[in-house]
Amino acid sequence: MENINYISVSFDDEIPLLEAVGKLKESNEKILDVLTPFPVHGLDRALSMKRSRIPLIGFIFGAFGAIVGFGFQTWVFTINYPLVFGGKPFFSAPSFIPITFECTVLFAALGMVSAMLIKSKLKPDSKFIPFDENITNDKFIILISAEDVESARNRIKLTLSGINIIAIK
Amino acid sequence: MFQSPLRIPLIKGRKTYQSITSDLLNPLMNKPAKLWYLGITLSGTALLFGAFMIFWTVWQGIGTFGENRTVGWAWDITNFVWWIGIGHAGTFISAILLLFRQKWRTSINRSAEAMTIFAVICAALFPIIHMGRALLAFFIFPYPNTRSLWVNFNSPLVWDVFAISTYFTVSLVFWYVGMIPDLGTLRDKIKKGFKKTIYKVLSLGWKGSARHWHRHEVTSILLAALATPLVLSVHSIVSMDFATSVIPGWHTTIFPPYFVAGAIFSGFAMVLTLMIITRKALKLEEYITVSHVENMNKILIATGSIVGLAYITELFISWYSGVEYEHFALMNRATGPYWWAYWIMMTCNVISPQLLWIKKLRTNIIFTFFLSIVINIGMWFERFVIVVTSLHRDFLPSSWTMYKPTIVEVGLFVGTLGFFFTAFLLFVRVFPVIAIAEVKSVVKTVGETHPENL
Amino acid sequence: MDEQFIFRKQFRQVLAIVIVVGIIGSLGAIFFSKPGSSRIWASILLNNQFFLGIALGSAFFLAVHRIAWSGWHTVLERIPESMTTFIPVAFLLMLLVYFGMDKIYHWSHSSGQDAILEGKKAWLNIPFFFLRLVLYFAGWIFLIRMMKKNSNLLMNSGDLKYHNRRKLYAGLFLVFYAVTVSASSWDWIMSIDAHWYSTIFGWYVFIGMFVTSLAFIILLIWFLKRIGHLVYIRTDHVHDLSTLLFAFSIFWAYLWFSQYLLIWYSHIPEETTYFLQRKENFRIIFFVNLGLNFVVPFFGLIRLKSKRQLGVAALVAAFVLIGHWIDYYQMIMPGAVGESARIGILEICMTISYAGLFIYIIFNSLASRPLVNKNDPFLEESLNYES
Amino acid sequence: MKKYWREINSKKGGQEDLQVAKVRDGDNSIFNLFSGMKKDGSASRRDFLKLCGYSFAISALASCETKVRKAVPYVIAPLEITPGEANYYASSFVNGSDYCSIMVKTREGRPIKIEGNSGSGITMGGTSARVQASVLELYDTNRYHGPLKNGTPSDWKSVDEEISDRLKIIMETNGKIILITPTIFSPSTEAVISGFLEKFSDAEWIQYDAVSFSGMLEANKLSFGKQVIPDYRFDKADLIVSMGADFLGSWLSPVEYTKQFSSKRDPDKGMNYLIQFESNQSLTGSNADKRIQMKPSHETAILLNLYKDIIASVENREIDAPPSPVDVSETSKKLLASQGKSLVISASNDKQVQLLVNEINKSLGNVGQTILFESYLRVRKGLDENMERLVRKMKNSELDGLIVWNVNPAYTWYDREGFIDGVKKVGLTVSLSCVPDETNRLVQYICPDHHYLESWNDVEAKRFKYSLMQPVINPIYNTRQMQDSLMKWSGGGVVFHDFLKGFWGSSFMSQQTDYLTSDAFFENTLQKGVFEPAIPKTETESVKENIDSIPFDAGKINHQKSQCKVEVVLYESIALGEGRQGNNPWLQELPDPVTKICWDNYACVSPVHAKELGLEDGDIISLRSIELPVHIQPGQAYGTIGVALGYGRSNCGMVGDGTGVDVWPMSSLKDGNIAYYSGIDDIVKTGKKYSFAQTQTHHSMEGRALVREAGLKEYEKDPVAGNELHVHFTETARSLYKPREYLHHHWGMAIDLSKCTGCANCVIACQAENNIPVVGKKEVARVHEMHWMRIDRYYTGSEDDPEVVFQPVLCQHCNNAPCENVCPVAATNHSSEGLNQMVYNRCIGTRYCNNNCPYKVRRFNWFNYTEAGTISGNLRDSAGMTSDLRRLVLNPDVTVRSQGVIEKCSFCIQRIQSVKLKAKEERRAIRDTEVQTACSQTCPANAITFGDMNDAESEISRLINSGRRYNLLEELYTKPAVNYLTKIRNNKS
Repeated sequence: MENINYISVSFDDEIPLLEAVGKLKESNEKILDVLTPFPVHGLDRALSMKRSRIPLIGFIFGAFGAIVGFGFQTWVFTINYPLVFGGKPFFSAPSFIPITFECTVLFAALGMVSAMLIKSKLKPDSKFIPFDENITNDKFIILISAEDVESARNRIKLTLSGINIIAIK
Repeated sequence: MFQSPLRIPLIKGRKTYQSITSDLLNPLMNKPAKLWYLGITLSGTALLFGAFMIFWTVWQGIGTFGENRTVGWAWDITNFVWWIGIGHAGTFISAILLLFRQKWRTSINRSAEAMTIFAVICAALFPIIHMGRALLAFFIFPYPNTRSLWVNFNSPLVWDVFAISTYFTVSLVFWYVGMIPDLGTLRDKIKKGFKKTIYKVLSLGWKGSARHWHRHEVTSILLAALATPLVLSVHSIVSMDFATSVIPGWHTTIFPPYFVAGAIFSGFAMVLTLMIITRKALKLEEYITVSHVENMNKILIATGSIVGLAYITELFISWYSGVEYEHFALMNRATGPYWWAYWIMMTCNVISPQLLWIKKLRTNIIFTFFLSIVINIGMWFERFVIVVTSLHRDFLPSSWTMYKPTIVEVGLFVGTLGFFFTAFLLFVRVFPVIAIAEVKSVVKTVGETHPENL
Repeated sequence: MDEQFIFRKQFRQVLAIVIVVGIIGSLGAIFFSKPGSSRIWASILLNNQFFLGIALGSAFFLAVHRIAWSGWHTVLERIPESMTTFIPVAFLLMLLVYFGMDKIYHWSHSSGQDAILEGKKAWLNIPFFFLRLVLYFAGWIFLIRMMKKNSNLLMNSGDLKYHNRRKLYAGLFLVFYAVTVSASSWDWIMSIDAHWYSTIFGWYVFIGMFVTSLAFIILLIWFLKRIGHLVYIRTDHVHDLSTLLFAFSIFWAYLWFSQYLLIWYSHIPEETTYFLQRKENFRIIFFVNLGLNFVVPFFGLIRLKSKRQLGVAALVAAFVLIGHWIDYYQMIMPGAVGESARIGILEICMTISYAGLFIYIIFNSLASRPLVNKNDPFLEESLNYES
Repeated sequence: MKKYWREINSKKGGQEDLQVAKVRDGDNSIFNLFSGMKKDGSASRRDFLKLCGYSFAISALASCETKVRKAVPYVIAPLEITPGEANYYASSFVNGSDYCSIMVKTREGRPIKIEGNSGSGITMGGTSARVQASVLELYDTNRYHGPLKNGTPSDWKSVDEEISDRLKIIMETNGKIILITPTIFSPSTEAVISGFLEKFSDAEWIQYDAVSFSGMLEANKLSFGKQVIPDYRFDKADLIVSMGADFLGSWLSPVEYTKQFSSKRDPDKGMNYLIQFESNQSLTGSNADKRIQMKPSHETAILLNLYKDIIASVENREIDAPPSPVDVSETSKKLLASQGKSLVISASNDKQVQLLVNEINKSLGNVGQTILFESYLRVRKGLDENMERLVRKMKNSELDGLIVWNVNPAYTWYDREGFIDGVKKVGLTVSLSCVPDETNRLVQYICPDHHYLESWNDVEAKRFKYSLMQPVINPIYNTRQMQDSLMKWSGGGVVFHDFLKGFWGSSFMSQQTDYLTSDAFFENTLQKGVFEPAIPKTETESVKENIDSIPFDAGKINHQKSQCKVEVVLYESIALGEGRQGNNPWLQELPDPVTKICWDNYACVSPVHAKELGLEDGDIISLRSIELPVHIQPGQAYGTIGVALGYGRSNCGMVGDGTGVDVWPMSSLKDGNIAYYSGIDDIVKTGKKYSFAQTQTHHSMEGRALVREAGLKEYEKDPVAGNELHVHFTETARSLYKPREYLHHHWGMAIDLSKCTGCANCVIACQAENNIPVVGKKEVARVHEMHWMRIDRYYTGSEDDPEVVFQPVLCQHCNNAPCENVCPVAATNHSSEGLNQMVYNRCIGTRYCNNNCPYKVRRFNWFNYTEAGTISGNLRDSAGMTSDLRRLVLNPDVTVRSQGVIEKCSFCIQRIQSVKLKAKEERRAIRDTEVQTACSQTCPANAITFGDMNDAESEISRLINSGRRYNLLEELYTKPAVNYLTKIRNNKS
């Protein structure tokens, strides 16, 4: 963020925050990010965020898991090393279902979580410095992109007049 | 979001986001109380006792158990199923209640999930330790080896391996993912030092960005959607350890859903036991309120009744089937030499939860605590009844025999209890027991007197 | 909020025609193709069970939502409430089965040679069978009536004590229903294959009932919305209904699989005979059942988008309804009719007339009161519901 | 065809060629089994299981080989030994009066298994549990390791010198020497002994039988003019009335009698009828068609009544008889109906009783029909009066020298104090016994004999039925054959082997015409094991001439009943008999066929009696100050208490010492003969409790169709009588998936419950064949016993007079095996020949398979019983089975299982494989019955048939097509390869 000029507006509650987001959107301000201590209901809609594609990733991974699970068992039992157990057929499909299911879930879960972490660039980082230590406590911050910080600050102040703001920086 | 006026607030007291943070981080920031030291000493001792019994079992052989030619499984698998059952409440609370949008779950899901993870570890110990050659337990994984031999995918024990490891992984991931924002809070609250570094690493650079929250929420809800059938599948598969057999009393088709209900039942009982202590010890009465207890009690009635219904179904069908072995097996449970176990099970699991229909009792914390322990005992006996009384008298009367536990088996069980409580006591010192961010997100709808909600 | 459904004359006429055509078609099929009396009686039982199941499932839907303090469903609760009005009619139709007992239930006329049937005599005998049947219906009708009555009282007075009383009856209904749904399914369906038994059977039938009622609710909402009613039922409500349909279809598949796997695995002849018969003589039905009841709702509703589209949900619901009719078909026919069972004009026409009657009764009930209970304490929450 | 071998050590050139020529190259090695290997030598994966099985076998083999060298040094490798292949040597088992003609299986020079010799006209290939177990005694570490003098080890030279000197002194001073042996029925040994007696002219020889038949011998002398035990022919009798004689279990020659008896238990070929009068629920009584309970003191009265009825009918003569305690009219009616085809026997040692029995048999015309004398039984010759006289003499210090061999009067003689006192007064006491016992403790010199597997000898158990005994291993310890000792002391220069050969040349050569030289005759007899010449005409007539001339007066018979309320009845248990083999852990751990208790004896009390006395199972009572635990035994006659002899040894070794209670002191001398029952007045409850090692604790079938039975009458009308369920199941049961086909062999077994007597021989045979560990009493009590084969015994009917059924249960090798499905690691699966396989080194011990086995035939290694465990220092070997020496008995073809794995019956796969290999080598198909499992081979009743069910011509195929065939728990559709044939009881005659 060092290279980008921006303005941060902080709030102590999500209601003014949502209001502010709405207003900023109306006035075509470019919101870089909104930082909140908890998931604020309606914020994604207010920011007109596109729905994440994580479900699709989950589905693909799950389907892959199912194919791997079922396929592997089938391969082992019919091609690689067929053994007779209790007179059952080599391709004893009902027996394969539980493991197939578990593989599906495991692949889908790990796939989705990895996707989430990768997409959000979340990684173990001992040097990480938070934007504001109170974001994870009780502070809500909007970061707005601004070419000219000074004029933008005034413009935004004007836009957000009447909304309970803690600070604009 | 609009709430019907009939609903009782779930979070008591005048809470701000600030005060929520400090309330919930309190137990981590201060020095532990005397009670905590007492607890960890007791549970640590039990853990060491159990560890010695593990050593003894592996060294001497399974002959140290009271099991025999006819009763090949007893306390070991009873404990396994009991623990895995307990391990179901966490995911049930996190996942199914999340899907059903039960907001009261936010106060208990974190510790319930932690409980799940510890319980699954306890559970996973038993299938390993009950093996005659525990040191070769890795044979059970389908890994490529020089003999090109895989495992038997027909075996419910292999399903168990997949189910439990998947369940453990997904629960752990779910727990961890849910905890990332709170770890961020911890990171920001702790000023410096080694601890801060640890939390820095663990919180994966969480910054609270709206986009992150969006992905986090989507992932959480999808994990919940995946974990729901997973919960069902795990105990169903555990039940199939028995139900796929031909042994009367084991082989019955109702087992999968009935085990799941039983697991949730016992899991909630254990959550109640733990939460009632925790809320008192960590002074979280405003977050874990009587309404939480009452809600959980309602689930106890529901699942307890389902379990009761299953017992009766089994009993009736055993008669209805007209199969002498089936009929005998169930009669033997109720009236045979282990009748007492059966009736302990019936009393604790079916009769005692019915008391919760009375509102006074289900909102009484002391009574609930007592009842939760009764149910824990009852559910242990349920598994004992299923495992032992079915085996000890099966098809050929020539093989009928009795089973008596030994000190080693008792020791293993005590040891896992020790581990469970030790782990939980450590957990409350290291991680926030209540999901801070989630409580914040619902405090306005379910809180009592949030300044903005007045 | 006093929106009223009007059961217009055209509707009544159309439905009457449907019923009559169905009856005529059935009679025609009986006279011309001589299907054998066990097929006729089994069809009657099948349709009784199917439509009764939808009605009972909706009563369960109501009861469980009420007792769980659910808020979201309040706007649509009139629909399942009117669906339950079919139960008294189902009672009368079920009594008809008396005349076909020996055609369906071979235990009812066993000669005493069969040791296993002799052992079950205490349970499986005609007087006790009908005594139980009357008891089940008496309990259902009474408890559902009380729930509905208190609903009406609440609507008219706004007194919350009726809400609480309604909840109490919901609890009582759930307890009674939990026991009777299993017992009735053993009586009416499982005892057709009188030697066979499966402990999960009652729960399997119960989930089938619940799924069919969910599907029917969705279809009704779709229909009512199409003719301009129920504007306040929004995507969020549809989403939840579809999610329930999706989830319980999977749950149904889970129970189906549990039963099949355990029997397939243990491979004990007294149990496998059930699936042998179905897999050998009803092979297509066996797989269509799985396809319509699991594959279609699973893939049809797995996407968030499709869950939120009423049209898609209704289409899936229609398939699921057919699927569960087939599910009952494969439960009942192999035992009652045997290899000669088929889905012919008789079965189709009879189902059409039953469906006509069923819808007629529902619409009649729907028209009798406003479509929304304006005094429900959860109404506001439901109207503002976001999923 | 079995290879019949000569002795190991004789290496005369050329003789080896007689043996089947063997190819010594790779063709014959077990590696040939891996013919599935690809050309380039890489193994296909399917060979894996073969490999793991055999790699274990090979390693076991290799480890054993080094040990074998200690015993048989291969300085020059003997030609006839191929490592990995078994050699069989014909020999004879003799222990006391127990006799069996056997084939000894040796591997790399170690005897590891005893099989019956089917060439024998006496035992006909059968064995008994005691015979099977005897191989273990060879490796008993408690045997004498060398000569002892006053308890300290000595050497042969000095011992010989001292004894010779002292004998010489005794001879010179006209002192009296006595030699006590059990009945000697070896002609050559008899010759050696008479040589000895000749040398020491004042020496006397007493044959002493601990379980005495002297009453019978005396009676026979009076009745038949011959003091011998006749040749009973159960195969010729349609009706058998047995007065307490457990002839299927322990009476005289049980193997022979079981063979004969069971040959008449085939419902398709007509069945005999057995009436058993007895007090204890014996094995024979359990197989009786009619069992009548009696007190032993009532026997005379009962026989008198029988005699009265018979005489009245046959001779039209009335005699006086006391009122009969039980109704005998039916028995006498039946006897009269089968004159000349019946057989009455009694186990009593009372001369009067035996006289009566003889008269009854005579009147019925059975003598010459079912009771023959030309080939009379020679295994019991001891007269109690001789022993009584001896003890008197010893006590009076009239004796200067005492030599004992293989008898143990200090334990078995009723007046043991008298005997012990007496021994102390004898100047020179020498024992020639092989194993320690209570008598040997008293003697000065112990000059230990070889074990019979190390010995040369010949046997004539029945007149004109000879067999040879040959060593199959070099002596393990520094021992010497008893005959050599005697010959040495009497100054003879030859060794016994040469003596024997010479003796045969001179005595028996003339009885045959097949061989021209005595060497060829001897060598060939050695290979066959037996020599049974035609009986000379003169012998067959001798008895008949004088039986009619012997007068008999029934009036003189004393029929006084005992006045005591309770009578204690002593009996020989199936496993231990009189206790000679007390240090044999296999026998100690063999559950009694009827009570199912092992490692103990106990007081059997009838249920009614127990209720009256307020006794429960395990209560300790005191009978004449002998404390015994109570076992409530259904079928025990009211007012009698049955106790087994042979327990409570105090000097037999680590296994036998202190197991059970010694009840020999309860025997007494009555009318000159030992009586094995005695009246007592009081049963004293001690209040103490005892717990048994009992392998079956539930005795009712609970109405389940496990053992299916029918009467002969019903069977003859309908061959599926009693088996209707099987018909029902085969009609209705269908598979949900395609049943697997077995393209080549499909091994199966049929067990005929009509023939099975429950003798438990198969249990030991299986234990010996398959290296099954002994777990000890404590472990058995914890239900940890390891036997792969067990015999389920159920009572039906009332508790006081039950019918008994036996059902051998082993792994059923189900086609749809529930155990295979659930093993997580694929350690148990199905072979292409229908075997349920168990791969020990893959097993991780979850015991899931065992839980899911409806037959509960799987066994788990709860502890490290075999030294094959993975952790050192945790061995649980209470019976010393893992000592280096004892381990020599292990079968190298069978893996020794480690701690923590499941094991179970394998259908003796090692035998199947070796037969397959042989057939492959000879480029032919396997012949029917060529493959025999250990149990099927050894069954004296021929109740077990093993074979290929795919072979339509095979015996097994015939049996499984019989209407009597059913499968255990067939309603589960496990489709076992083990089939049972319904038990048909004779309710006809």
